[in-house]
Amino acid sequence: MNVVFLIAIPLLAAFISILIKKYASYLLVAVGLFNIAVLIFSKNGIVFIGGFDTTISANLLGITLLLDTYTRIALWVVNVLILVIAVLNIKTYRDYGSILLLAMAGLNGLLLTNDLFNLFVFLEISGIAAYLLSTSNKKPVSTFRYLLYGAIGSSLFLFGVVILYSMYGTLNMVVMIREISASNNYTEVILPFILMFIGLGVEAKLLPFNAWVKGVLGNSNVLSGPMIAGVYMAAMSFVLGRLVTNLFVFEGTLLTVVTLILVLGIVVGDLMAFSSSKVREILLFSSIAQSSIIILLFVNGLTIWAVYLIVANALSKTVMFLVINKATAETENDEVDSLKGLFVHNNIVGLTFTLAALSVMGLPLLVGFVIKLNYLTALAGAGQITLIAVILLASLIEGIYLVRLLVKLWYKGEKDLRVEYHFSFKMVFIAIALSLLVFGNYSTPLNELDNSIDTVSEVVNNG
Amino acid sequence: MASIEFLILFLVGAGIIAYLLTKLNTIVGSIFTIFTVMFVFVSLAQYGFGMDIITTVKILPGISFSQSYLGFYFAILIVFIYLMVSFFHPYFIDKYKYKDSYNLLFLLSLAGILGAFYTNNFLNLFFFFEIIIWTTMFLIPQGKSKEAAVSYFGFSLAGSVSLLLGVFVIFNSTGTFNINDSLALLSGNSAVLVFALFLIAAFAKLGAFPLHIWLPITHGNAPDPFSPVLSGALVKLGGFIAVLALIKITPATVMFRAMDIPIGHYLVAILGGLTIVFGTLMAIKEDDAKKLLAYSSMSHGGYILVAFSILNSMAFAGGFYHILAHALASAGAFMAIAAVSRVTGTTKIKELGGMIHKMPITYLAYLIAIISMAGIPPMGGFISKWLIFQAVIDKGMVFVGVAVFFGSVGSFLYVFRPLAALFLGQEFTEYKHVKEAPILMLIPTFVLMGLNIYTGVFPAAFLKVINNIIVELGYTGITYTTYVISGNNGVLNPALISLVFVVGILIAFIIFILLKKSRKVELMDTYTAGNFIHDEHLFHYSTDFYAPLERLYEKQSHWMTTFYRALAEKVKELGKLGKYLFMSKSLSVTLLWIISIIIFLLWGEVL
Amino acid sequence: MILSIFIGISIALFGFVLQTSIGGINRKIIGRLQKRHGPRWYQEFIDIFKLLSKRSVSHGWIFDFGVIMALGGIIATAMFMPLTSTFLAFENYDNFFIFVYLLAVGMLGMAMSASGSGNPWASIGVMRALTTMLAYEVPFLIVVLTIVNLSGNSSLTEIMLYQQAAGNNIFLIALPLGGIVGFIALMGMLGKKPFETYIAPAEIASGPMVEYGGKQLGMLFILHEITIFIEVSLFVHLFLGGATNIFEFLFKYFIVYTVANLISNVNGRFKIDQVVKFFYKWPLLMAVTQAIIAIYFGWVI
Amino acid sequence: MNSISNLEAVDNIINSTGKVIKKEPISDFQVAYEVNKSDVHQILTSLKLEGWKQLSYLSAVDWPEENKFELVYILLNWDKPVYIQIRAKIDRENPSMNSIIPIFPGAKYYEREAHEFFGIAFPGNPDYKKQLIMEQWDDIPPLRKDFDPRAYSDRKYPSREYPDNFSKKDKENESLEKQAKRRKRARKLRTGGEE
Amino acid sequence: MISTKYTEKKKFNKQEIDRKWWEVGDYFRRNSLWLLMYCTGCCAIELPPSMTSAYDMERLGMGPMATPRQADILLVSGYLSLKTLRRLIYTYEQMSEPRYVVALGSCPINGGIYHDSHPVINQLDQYIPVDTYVAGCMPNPESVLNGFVDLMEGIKNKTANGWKKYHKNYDWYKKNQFDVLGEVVIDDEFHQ
Repeated sequence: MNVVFLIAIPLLAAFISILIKKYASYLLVAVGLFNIAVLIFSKNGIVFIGGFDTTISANLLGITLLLDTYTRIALWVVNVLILVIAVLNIKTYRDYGSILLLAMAGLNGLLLTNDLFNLFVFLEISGIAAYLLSTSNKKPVSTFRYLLYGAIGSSLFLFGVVILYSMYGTLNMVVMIREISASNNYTEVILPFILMFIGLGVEAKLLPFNAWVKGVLGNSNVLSGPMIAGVYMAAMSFVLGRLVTNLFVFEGTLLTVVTLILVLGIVVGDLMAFSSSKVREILLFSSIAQSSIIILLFVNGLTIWAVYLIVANALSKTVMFLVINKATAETENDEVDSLKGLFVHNNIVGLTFTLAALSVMGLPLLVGFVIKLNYLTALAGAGQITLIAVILLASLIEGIYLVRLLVKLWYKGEKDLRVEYHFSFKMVFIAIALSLLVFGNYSTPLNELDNSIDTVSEVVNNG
Repeated sequence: MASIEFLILFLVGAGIIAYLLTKLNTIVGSIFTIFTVMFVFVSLAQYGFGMDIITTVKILPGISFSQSYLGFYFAILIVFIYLMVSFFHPYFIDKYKYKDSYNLLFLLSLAGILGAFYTNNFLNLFFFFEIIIWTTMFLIPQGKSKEAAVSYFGFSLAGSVSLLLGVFVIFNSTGTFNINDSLALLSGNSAVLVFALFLIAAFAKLGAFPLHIWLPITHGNAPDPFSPVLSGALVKLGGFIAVLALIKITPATVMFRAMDIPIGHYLVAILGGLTIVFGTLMAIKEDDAKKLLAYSSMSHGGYILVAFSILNSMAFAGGFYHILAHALASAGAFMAIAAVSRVTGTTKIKELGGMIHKMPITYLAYLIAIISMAGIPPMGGFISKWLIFQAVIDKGMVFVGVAVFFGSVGSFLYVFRPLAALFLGQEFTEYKHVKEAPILMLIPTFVLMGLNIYTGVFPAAFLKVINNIIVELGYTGITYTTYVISGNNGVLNPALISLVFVVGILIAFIIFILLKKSRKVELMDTYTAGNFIHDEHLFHYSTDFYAPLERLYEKQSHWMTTFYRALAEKVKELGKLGKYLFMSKSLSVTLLWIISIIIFLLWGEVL
Repeated sequence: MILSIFIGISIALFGFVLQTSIGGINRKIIGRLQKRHGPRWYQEFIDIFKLLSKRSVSHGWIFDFGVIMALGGIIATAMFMPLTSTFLAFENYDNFFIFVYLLAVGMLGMAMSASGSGNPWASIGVMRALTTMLAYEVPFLIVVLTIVNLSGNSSLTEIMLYQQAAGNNIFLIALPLGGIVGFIALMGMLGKKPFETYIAPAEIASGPMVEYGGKQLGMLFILHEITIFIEVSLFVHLFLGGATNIFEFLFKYFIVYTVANLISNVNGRFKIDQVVKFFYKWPLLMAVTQAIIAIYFGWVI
Repeated sequence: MNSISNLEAVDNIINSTGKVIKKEPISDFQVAYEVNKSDVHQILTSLKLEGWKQLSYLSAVDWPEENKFELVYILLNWDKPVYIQIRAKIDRENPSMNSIIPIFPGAKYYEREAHEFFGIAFPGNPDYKKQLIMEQWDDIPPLRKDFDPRAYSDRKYPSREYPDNFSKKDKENESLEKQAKRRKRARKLRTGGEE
Repeated sequence: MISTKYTEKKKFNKQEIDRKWWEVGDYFRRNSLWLLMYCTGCCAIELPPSMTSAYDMERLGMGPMATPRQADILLVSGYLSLKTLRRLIYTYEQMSEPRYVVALGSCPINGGIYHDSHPVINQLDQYIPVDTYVAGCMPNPESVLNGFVDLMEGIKNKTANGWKKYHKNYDWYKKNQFDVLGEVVIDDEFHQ
């Protein structure tokens, strides 16, 4: 099947759903399932649309879609998670069906496209969907600020693209990669690269550019929390990762600055989480640190472990945000102390939350540990002892505040807290926790995927 | 033949079964746990001494095992402590909040321990360490304080993070994760770095100064039957890492000629000495019996550090023997306190008194444990302290000597305090109804009592194992015969001492029995300068026992706690600063960041 | 072995008789010092036998057991004590640390028994005794560390022989600072007066011994005499070069004990925290200085 | 300020709060006022407010002829050198005086003592009936003047019986006795036979 | 059948041996008398001179002791009020046997100058057995020491057996105590 459907059908459905608002959510589920079917049956390769030249080297302006293993993983994560979130919220947030469809279309496009300008377009589409999603928080000011930040980010990105276009006369990524490596003029591309990096960094929650996060995620709910912290973060990290690994050339000062930004993001993110007393803030700051680690791995060329980290992180953060947001919806307060004893009556939920948290901390028997150990090994192989030290220091802080959180949630405070979790929630939690647990103990498939990703990136480079 | 892989998988499987059984009935689950641990202990003891354990791996991916005397020594000791403690479970688990998972986590942590001591790969070692940490981390908050778990986890994590960093430094410079190969290849500056990093890990796990404050908090607040495991077993993980760092790495640093010790090792010995002094002083001050014993564990950790940092086989023998003796003694003492706590519900010394009249066997267990802890013959602690003293004196380490002797004498003070105030003294009316611990709890008590004495009277059997380790580490073993240990500057015959001691007791007993029989009087019928006192609480000296001594260092005793509290506060403030800098509500701040980054970049490269 | 044990028992008995007589003589000397007539020289024997003949009270089994354990431990310790450099019960096994730690058994037994009596004065007394012990042991042990390090052996007879060997001074002269510290520590060990904090009859009703009377007290007196015998002998052997024959030993023993007693009788009593402060100020400093200059610099007279 | 003006100041305070039956200056620094029983609390309160913060003593005097007990409160000022005694007579039959614990909490033990020795009741003092000094006393309060300690002692404590010839003549003392006899005779002669 | 030989040996029977031992014990006891000074009244002022260099009690083997458990002599020095008597009896019963009581001054004998006082008892030997009285108000050190020597004589002659009398006439003593004191052991408000 053609992967174009992944973009076209959700977009179409989004328009249709406006007409039949009542059934929007069911349509969403149907489209989600369809997308998964498309994913199963589609093949890797490049798709050309719009009747442009089909030789990739000559196709300078056309719209091309690239589906390789990397993208496939990303698409799986995004579509499945959106589907799951949609199913979970099918009753509570009926009105957001078309927005989720739009988000699905935008994110799929973002991941699939092989064209820098299209990337910007899809960035905007998915961005709009995200702004709309954040309206469900009922905090208009923070939504507005999110919009402003998004606008800045995408304009910086566009600016970078424009510069690149003016330099190389193409928007096709594959072509451009080849051009850049051919010209080998590093100083010229610093400006566009840093602009694009910052532009995407705003969306991927990299540290100095992400002031919107606190307002949006700090007040998130069952829908917007997992969507923005889980799905959007995963997608943006994938996109940024793709650009970082394939397009950007980080050398010299640029590398230093980017590494510094990321290191700052890791450390300060965890420090901020340590100093927070609100559960949602703790989670969001922790995810800031995580996304910095992910991009750091991309920068250091550890694509495969970055990908796994994205997936594992998206899954665990989805669970954690769902659990906490559901509870805060009832207590209307997300101070840690007011959520004391949350798991006393919800043992299963507590267990899954704990497993997710342990996975984030990187404790053994869970997938987080395997990933952490592997990327650290790879970093050590590359001789990056300082980076290891920073990551470990951050993980120390992270471990402390997460355990503090866990202990408080497991043991009763003064008052008895009862939060009802729907059966579907529990099923999702258990599924995710089991997958974290299973892959934590049985990591052979991960190692196998490792090899296939490497080959694909070679394909891209060779055309 | 027992395969280590099988044992680990067996423990994991049994853990899950124990979870289900405990859910049905706590007693059944706990008894199943006892048998599980017993099976593991028996198989280890059967095959381990002869290094006959199969180490091939069939199922577990990416994990490899090998056996060494060093690992076996630690493993068998810790499994033994686990076995002893598991006898307490049927009587305690019902008290805890999440009792179903107690046995599961208990067995899982044991699996982690087996793996940790039998693996030959640093990454696996880290893997098993982390398993131990998080399984035990969930056991601890079931006790009195929830914050204890955070403190325990924080310091343990700091330790294992440091360990991991050290591992990667090793990998970076040698290219292998194999423990023996990589440590052999290590040299130069990276060796010093790894030495330091491993020592941080060891200090954190041992609870040595200055990474000690988690120890009393955790041990004092952990569930009663888990405190002996923490103190007798888990702290010894630090000893294991210390062995790796101090003996196996031994970076070539400047030597102290007068003492023939590398400067790094001397610093460790000094820190060990500080640990001893600090632990002793704090233990003297402490009012909670369990916290007191926790501080004593800290001070004994200092002895272990001192022993391993004096690079000769005498000291190593002392260190290893001390690990054994202290594990037995502290397990015995903690278990006695746990037995008291079970019937009285408190471990505060000032709330207890006269328990000997109701629990004489528990009292004896505690007495023998503390005699060993204080290093008095004829118990195991004496042998190890004697060996360590020999080494310290032989090297002429004066300042370490001050600490070592101070700790040795100070230990009389602190171990005596629970003895006097908790077991002896006036019998409180509120505890008149309590009974001696049930028979199942007395089994480990008796076993530990016996072993504490046996280690002190016939050390040869244990010295044989220890000599194997020392030879394995590349040093010559110490000389000993069945009865006599020869040190650098003297010989010791523990059996003779015990014999003479028995003769002395016999003579005293004969004198006693020949004389007129005493008139039995009530405890309250004591000299009161003629006043009539009817309330035994007024007549029981237990609060601020060493008040005149405590007064001398009252102000200084809070320094470390204050330091760590301030550190946590500072970290929080840094986080707040981060929030202020990067999470401001104003868009312009973000823009400022973006622009300054771009300008900085362009300034350097383009403009 | 049996013979050795009998020799050991007779050494303990000898120590008891010796110290009890010398203690009596010292009471007489002190009496004369205070312009009194003083008691008979065998008064201490009379006291002890009188106590043994009385009918005492008992506060339970731990009260009795502690006394037996204490006396047993002390007798065992005394059995290891060499009298001269050649006369001792167990050849080679007169390790210094045996004395320090077996003495502690006696201390522990007595402390246990005292606390078992249920009298708070007893616990306070024990507390003070242990605190005093914490004070004097460390400087003393540092000096011993120096001695053992220099002589290369921790066996008492070997240390004696080292001092008696040609060219070596006795350690009181060889290590003057250490000798002073050793003597001060000996005063603390003996519970002599500036450091007599834990008996303090007027203050805490004789401390640990508050509840004892009759045979238990008598046994504690025996214990006390043997303890003093051990401590003074330790000083004689460690610092005064021991003895080659029994008369030399008796002479040195008498001198040491009498000097300690005389100093004791012209002093007042420290408070307990003053004791600790005192020992951790000058004696410890002197001991460490002595150890450093003797071990690292090799400056031994 | 000298003590005279102090005394005047005291006069003013006491006269303004209650009626003085009799004023008796004891010395330059001490003055006694006899007041009505009902005025005592008022006067003590105002004196306390004026600086006589310490109740030094509280006792009683037995006047059997008048059939009265006289309660004496002695107050001390830490700033002015004047002791003040406040005296009040109360009935001897069923003696009772309201407690001054609300004013001087320290009076608790004085009142208990007074009850023990004189049998005065102090309603308002929760445990004035508890014995303070005498343990298990079994007679009328001992400081009442109608209590005869000698009779009590004779009744309660067996006294030693001495035989008539108990006191032996001491040879050495005979001269002294003679001397005493001589003196006695001389006095008899001097005074004319009166003892 | 009891053989004649056996009966002949009877002069070394248990009682006889006990008596012999007892006499040996008496020698030690009378030469080492330790005092528990119950300084109830003014006579206590006479003790310092009798202890210090002028009269030197220690040459007789006597000395002060801190607690009743250790002491042999309960030294009552002066008048006894009812309150004191209670504590005195309590202390006396805590002493190890054999125990002796020495009373100084005239007050314990017949009340002395306090013979008509309501809280002061007149005759100590009604309540606990007194082995030696030293009369005088106050007795001077010579008489104090003389009293002790008398006690030693008494021990030697087995006349100082007040503690035996106390056991034998326990009910009588208890009755006397009860008559004047009510209960001996009472609740003391300030030591609760």
